[in-house]
Amino acid sequence: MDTATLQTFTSPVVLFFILGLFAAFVRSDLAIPEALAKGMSLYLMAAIGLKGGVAVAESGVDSTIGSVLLLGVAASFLLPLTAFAILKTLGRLDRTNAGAVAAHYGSVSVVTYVTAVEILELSGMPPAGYMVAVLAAMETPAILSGLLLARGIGGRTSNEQSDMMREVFLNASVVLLLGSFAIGMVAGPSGFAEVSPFFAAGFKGVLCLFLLDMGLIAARRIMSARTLTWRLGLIALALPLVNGMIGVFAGSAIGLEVGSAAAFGVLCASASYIAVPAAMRLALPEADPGIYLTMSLSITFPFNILVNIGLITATAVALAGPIGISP
Amino acid sequence: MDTATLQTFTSPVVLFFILGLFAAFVRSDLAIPEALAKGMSLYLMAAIGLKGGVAVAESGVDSTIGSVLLLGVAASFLLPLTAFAILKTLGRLDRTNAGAVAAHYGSVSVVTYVTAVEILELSGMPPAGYMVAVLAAMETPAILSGLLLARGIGGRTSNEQSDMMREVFLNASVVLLLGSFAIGMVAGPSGFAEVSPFFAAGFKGVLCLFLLDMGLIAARRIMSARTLTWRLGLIALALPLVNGMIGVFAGSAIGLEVGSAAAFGVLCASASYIAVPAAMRLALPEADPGIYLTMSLSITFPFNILVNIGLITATAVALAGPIGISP
Amino acid sequence: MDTATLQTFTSPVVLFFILGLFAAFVRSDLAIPEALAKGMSLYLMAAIGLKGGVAVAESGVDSTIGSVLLLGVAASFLLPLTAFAILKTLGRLDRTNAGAVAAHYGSVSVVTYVTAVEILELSGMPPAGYMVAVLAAMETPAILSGLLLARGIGGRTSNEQSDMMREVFLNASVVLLLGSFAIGMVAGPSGFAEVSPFFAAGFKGVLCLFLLDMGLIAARRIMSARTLTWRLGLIALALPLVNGMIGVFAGSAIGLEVGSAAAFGVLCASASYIAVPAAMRLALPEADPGIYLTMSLSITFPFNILVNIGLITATAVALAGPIGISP
Amino acid sequence: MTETVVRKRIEILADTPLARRVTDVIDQVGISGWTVLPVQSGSGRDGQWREERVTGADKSLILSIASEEKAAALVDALAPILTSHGLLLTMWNVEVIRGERF
Amino acid sequence: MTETVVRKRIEILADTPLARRVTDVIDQVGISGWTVLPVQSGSGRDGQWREERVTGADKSLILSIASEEKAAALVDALAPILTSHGLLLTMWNVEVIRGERF
Amino acid sequence: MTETVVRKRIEILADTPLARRVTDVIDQVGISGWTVLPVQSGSGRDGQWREERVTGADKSLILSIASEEKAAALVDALAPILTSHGLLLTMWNVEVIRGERF
Ligand SMILES: Nc1ncnc2c1ncn2[C@@H]1O[C@H](COP(=O)(O)O)[C@@H](O)[C@H]1O
Ligand SMILES: Nc1ncnc2c1ncn2[C@@H]1O[C@H](COP(=O)(O)O)[C@@H](O)[C@H]1O
Ligand SMILES: Nc1ncnc2c1ncn2[C@@H]1O[C@H](COP(=O)(O)O)[C@@H](O)[C@H]1O
Ligand code: NA
Ligand code: NA
Ligand code: NA
Repeated sequence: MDTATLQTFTSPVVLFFILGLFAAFVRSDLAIPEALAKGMSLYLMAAIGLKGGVAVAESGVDSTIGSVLLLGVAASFLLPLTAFAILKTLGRLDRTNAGAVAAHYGSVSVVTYVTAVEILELSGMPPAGYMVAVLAAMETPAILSGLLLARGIGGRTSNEQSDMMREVFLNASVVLLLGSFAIGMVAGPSGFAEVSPFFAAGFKGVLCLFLLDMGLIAARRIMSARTLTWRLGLIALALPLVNGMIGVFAGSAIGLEVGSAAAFGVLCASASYIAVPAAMRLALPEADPGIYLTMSLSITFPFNILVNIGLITATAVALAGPIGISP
Repeated sequence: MDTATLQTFTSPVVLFFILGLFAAFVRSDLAIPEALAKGMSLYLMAAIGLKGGVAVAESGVDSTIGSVLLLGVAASFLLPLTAFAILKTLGRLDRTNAGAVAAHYGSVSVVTYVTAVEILELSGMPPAGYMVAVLAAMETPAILSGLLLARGIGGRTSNEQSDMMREVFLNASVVLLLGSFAIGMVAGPSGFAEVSPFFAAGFKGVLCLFLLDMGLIAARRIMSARTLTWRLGLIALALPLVNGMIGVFAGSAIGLEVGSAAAFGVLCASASYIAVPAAMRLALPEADPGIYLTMSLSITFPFNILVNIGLITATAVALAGPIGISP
Repeated sequence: MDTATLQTFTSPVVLFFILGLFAAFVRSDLAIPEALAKGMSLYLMAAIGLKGGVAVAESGVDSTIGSVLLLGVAASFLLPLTAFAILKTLGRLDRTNAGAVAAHYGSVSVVTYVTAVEILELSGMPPAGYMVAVLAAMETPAILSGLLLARGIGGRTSNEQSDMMREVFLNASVVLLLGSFAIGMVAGPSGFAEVSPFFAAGFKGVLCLFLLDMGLIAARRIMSARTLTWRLGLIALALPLVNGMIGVFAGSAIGLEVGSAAAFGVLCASASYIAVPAAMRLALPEADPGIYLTMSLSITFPFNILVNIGLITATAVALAGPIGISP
Repeated sequence: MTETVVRKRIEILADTPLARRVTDVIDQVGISGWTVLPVQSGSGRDGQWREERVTGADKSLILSIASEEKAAALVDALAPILTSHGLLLTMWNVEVIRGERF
Repeated sequence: MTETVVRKRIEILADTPLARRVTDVIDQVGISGWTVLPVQSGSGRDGQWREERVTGADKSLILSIASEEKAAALVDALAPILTSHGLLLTMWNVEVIRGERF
Repeated sequence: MTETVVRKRIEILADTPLARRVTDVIDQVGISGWTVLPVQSGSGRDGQWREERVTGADKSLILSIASEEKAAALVDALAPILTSHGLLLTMWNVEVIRGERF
C-alpha cells in the first residue's frame, strides 16, 4: 500500500487531477475546449484497447481469461442489484432514479481503470493485457440491469427499443475499445511498434490533461449540484468501497495474479460517467442527471483516484501473501 | 504485391479505417469532433510537407524532378478530360456535375498518398522526397480543367473570378503543403530534428485516428446518399483503376524508381475530397455535392486504400523487373 | 547575436510563424480550429510550467531567485507607467485606452518567452528553470497598474470588484502555469520522465503549429484594423525595444547569467495577448480591443519573435563580456 | 419585390442525446427538414450547466420551418414528452421565400 | 390543440468575457433562465472579426425567454451598458408551451 | 421604459464555403453588419448531413439586423441565387434598442 499511495500522490497524472479540482473550487476560468476533451477520451480508449490487444497477441491467452470475463459480466449485471436496494431505502430515491444510478455503479470508468494501471505499473504489478477485454465486457450489462430495475420488462415502442439497444451495445466506447483491441491483436507487437510513439509514449501526458479536465468538471458539477443529498453523497463513497472489496476478493479467488486482481477490484469500484449517462438520457429521460452524474463523476471518481485505488491495491497485495509482493 | 497487400491488412493505419467503416455501418454513434479532424488533417499536411522538404534538402534534387513535376501537372489537367467524357455518356451526368466530378479525379488525395507512402516504406520502397512537391502541384490544375469543362471560358463577374482563383491557388492545403515543404528545405535535417518527435514519430498514430474518422464519414455518406446511381458507383471504381495504371506506366516510363512510380500512380488514382469540393462549392454551387463527395470519398477513397494501392505497387514492381524487387 | 539571429531564421518554429503571416497576407483560407488553438496554448503553458518546476526540483533554488522575482513584479507594475505617459502624449490615446494598452506592455507573453527559450537553448544559453515562476509572477501586477492608471482608485461595485480580482489572480494562465510548476516540483525528474514524451518531446512541434496560428491571427487582425494610427504602430515597436533593454540591463545588474538575463529582457519586452485582453474586456469594456490587441498581437509580437529576441540576446551576451559566451 | 409567405419557425432546446428523438418526431409529422445548432451553456431551475461533451451533458438547439398546420401537429406530438424530456420550445411567424418547400 | 402563451424572446450578442455580466443581470431581474450559443464571426462598424478563443476575442449569443414585464426590466437594466459594452439586443414575441415557467 | 424600434431580422442558412458570398451581398446592400453562427447537422430534401469540416461539407447560419427597406433589398439581391446555392432564408420583425445603427 505504501508504494501505491506514494505513487498516487507524486504521479503527475493524479496531481493534474488535483489541480483541476483546485482550479474549479477557487472559481478560476480555466477550461479545456470540449472538442479536445472528447478527442482525448477517444484517444485514451483507442490506446488502451490497442495496448491490451497487443499484450494478448504477445502473451497468448491466459487460462483464466474465460472465467474473469464471465466474472466481469456477472459483476456488471449483479452489482446494480444491491446498489438499487441501498439507493431506494437509505438513499430515498424513487425507482427510476435508483435504477439509473445503480446502472452507473455496475458499469465501469475507463479513466479510473487507466489511472489504476499507471499506478500498478509504477508499483511493479501490471495487470494482464486481457483485462481491457474485461473492461469492455463490463460496460453494458449494468445498463440492462439498471433499466430492468427502473421499469421492469416491457413498455417502450420497438423503435425506441432498437435505439436503446444500439446505444447499449454499439455505443462509442464499446466499439472503440473492442475495435482497438482487435486491431492490437491483428497488428501485434510489430504493427504496434509503428504507432507506439503516438499511442504509448504520449499516453500519460494526454492522461494528465484529460484528468485536469475531469477535475474541473467534477468540482464544478458538485459546486452547482442542487439535488444531491448528504445521504446520496455517503452512498457514493460506500459503493466503490464495497464493490471494490467484492471485486478484489472475487478476482483473487479465481486465481488472478495481484495486478489483475487489483485491476478487477478497480473495475468493480468504478462508476461510469461516459457510456451510461448517455444511455440513461435516452432510456430514462425522466431520471435526473444532476443525481447520477454528480454521484459518479464528482464523488466516486475522485474518491477512487485519490484513495480507493490505493486501498484496493493494498488489499490485493495482502491477499496475495508475502510471495505476491514483487518490486 | 504479396508484401504490399499483407502490409495493407495488418497495418494499424488501414485497420482503423476499416473500424471506422464498420462502426458507421452498424450505426454506432462513434464520432470524432470535427475541430479535431480538421486539426489532424492540417497536421498531416504540415508533416508530409516538412518530411518532403527535408528529404530534398538532404538528397539534393534528382534529375527527374523536373520531368515528374511536369508530368504531374499534365496528368492533373488532362485526366479530367476522359473522366468528363465517361461521366457524361456512361454516367449520364449533366455538364455541370460531370465537370465537377472530373475535377476531383484529376486532383489528388493527400491522405491516400500518405497511406501509400506508409505501405511502400514498410515494403522497403520509399518514394523520393520531392514527390510531395508533385502532390502539391497536382492539386489545382484539375480544378481549372474541370471548370472549363463545366462551363467553358467566360461567365462570372471579376469579383467571383478573383475569389475563385484565390481558392484555387491559395487554398489551405496548397499553402500548407508547399509552405511546410519550403520550411523543411530551409530547416534541413538538423532543424527538423528538433520537431521530429512531433511531426515524424507521432505521424502514423495521428493517421490512424484520422483514417478512423474518414472511415466513419465515408460510410455514413454512402448510407445516406440519395442521388448516386449504380452507374456512377462503377465509374468511381473504374476511374482510379485506369488512372492508377496510366500513372504507374507514365512514371516508370520517365525513369522513376519503383517507389516513386507507385506513388505517382497512386496520385493519379486518388480523388480529392478536401481542396476540390470546397472549390466546387464556390465555383459551381449548382453541382451536387451528394454526387462528387460520395463518389470520391465513399467509393474511390476506400477502394484506393484497401485494394488499389496494392495493385499499383504490384504493377510498379512488375514494371521495374526482377532487379527492382528489394525487401 | 549572429548565432541567435541565424537560429531564428532557420528554426522551424519561427518559419511556421512566417508562413502564417504570409498565408494571411495573401488571403489564403488557411485556419486552425479555435478549439485546437486554445488547447495548444493550454498545452504550452502546462509544459513550460512542468519543465520549470522540474528544473527547480533538480537544481535547487538559485540565490538570485528572490531578487529576480521581486524585480519581475516591480517591472510588471512599473513599466506601464512610462508606457501610459507615451501613449497619452505621443500616442494621443484617451486615459482609458492608454491604461488598457499600458497594462499589456507591463505584462508578458508566454509564447514569446517560450520561443526565446527555444532560441536561447539552441544557442547554448538556456535560462534558469525558475524563470517560469518569474513569468507567472509578471502576468498580473501590470493589470492592476493599468487599471489604476485608467480610472484611479474607487468606482465599481464590490461584485464587479471581486469578479475582476478573480480574473486577475486566478485567470487560466496563472493557475495553469503555477499549478504545473508546482506539479513539476513535486513530481521531480523521475515523475516527469513518465510524461516527458508528451510534454517535452512534443513541445517544439506544437509550438510550430501554434505559431502558425498566431501568424495567421496577427496578420489578419492588422489587415482589418481600422482604429490603429501610425503613431500607435511606432509605439508598438518602440516599447518592446526600450522595455527589452531595461530588462536585460536590470537582469545583468542583479547578476543573472546570460541566458536568464536575456530571458528577463524578453519578458519585459513582450506584451500580453491572452491574459490581459480578457481582463481588460471585463474591467475596461469601454477600451477598444482594436487598439490593444492589434498593438500587442500584430505588431509587438511579430517584432519580438523576428527581431527583438535576437537583439536582446546579443545585448545580454555583450553585457556578460567575453567570459559569458559559452557554447 | 420578391414575394414571401408566412411560415412558423419552431426552435426546441434539448439534451444532445435526446435530439434524435425530437428530429424523429419532426420527420414523422411530415415537416420537410430541420437544422441543429450547438449550444454552449445555460441556466434554469436545475441550475447552471456547461457543455460537457465527454459525459453527454450538452444541449442542442433544433430549428425547423413549417406551415402553421404542421407546426401545430409538431407541438401536439411533442407536448407529452416536453416535461419528462426537459425540452424548451418556442415558435413564431417568419417570412420565407419559396414557401412551397415547407 | 396544445395551448400556448405569448412570451418575449430576447437575444443578446456580447463578447464572451462579458457574457457573464449579461447573465448576471438576467438572473437579477428574476428571469428563470438563459442559454448561450457560440458565435463564429461577424462584421460591424468596427470591422470584421473571427472567433479568436486564444485572445478572448470571441462572441456569444445569449437567449432568454421571459414575460413581457421581465423582458422590459431586462432591457432597462441593460440599456446603460449597451453602448459601453458593445452589446446587440433584439427582442420579439414567441409562443411557448408551459408558459407558467417563464 | 427604454425605447425600442422595429427592425427586420434576417437569418440565412448557407454552406460554409458559400457564406462569404452571402455576407458580401449583405455588405453591398448597405446593411451595417452580420453575425455568423456555427451549425451542426441538418436534414432536408437532399437527406441528412452532419458537420464535416474536413471536406467543407458544413453549414453556417448568417444573421443580420436591418431596416425594412434594406432587408427587402437584401431579399431581392439573394433571390436569384437562393435555389442554385441552396440557401434557406427566414425573416421577421424584432424590437431593437439604439435602432439608428441599423
Ligand atoms: N423545414 C426546414 N426547417 C429547418 N431547416 C431546414 C428545413 N428544410 C431544410 N433545412 C435545412 O436546409 C438544408 C438543406 O435543405 P434541402 O435544400 O431541402 O436539402 C437541410 O440540410 C437543413 O439543414
Ligand atoms: N427562461 C429561459 N430562457 C432561455 N433558456 C432557458 C430558460 N429557462 C431554461 N432555459 C434553458 O433550458 C435549460 C433547462 O432548463 P430547466 O428545465 O429550467 O432546468 C436551461 O439550462 C437553459 O439552458
Ligand atoms: N446589423 C447587424 N446584424 C447582425 N449583427 C450585427 C449587425 N451589426 C453588428 N453586428 C454584430 O455585432 C458586432 C459588433 O458590431 P459593431 O459594434 O457595429 O462593431 C459585429 O461584429 C457583428 O457580429
Ligand atoms: Na463498477
Ligand atoms: Na487523381
Ligand atoms: Na512586458
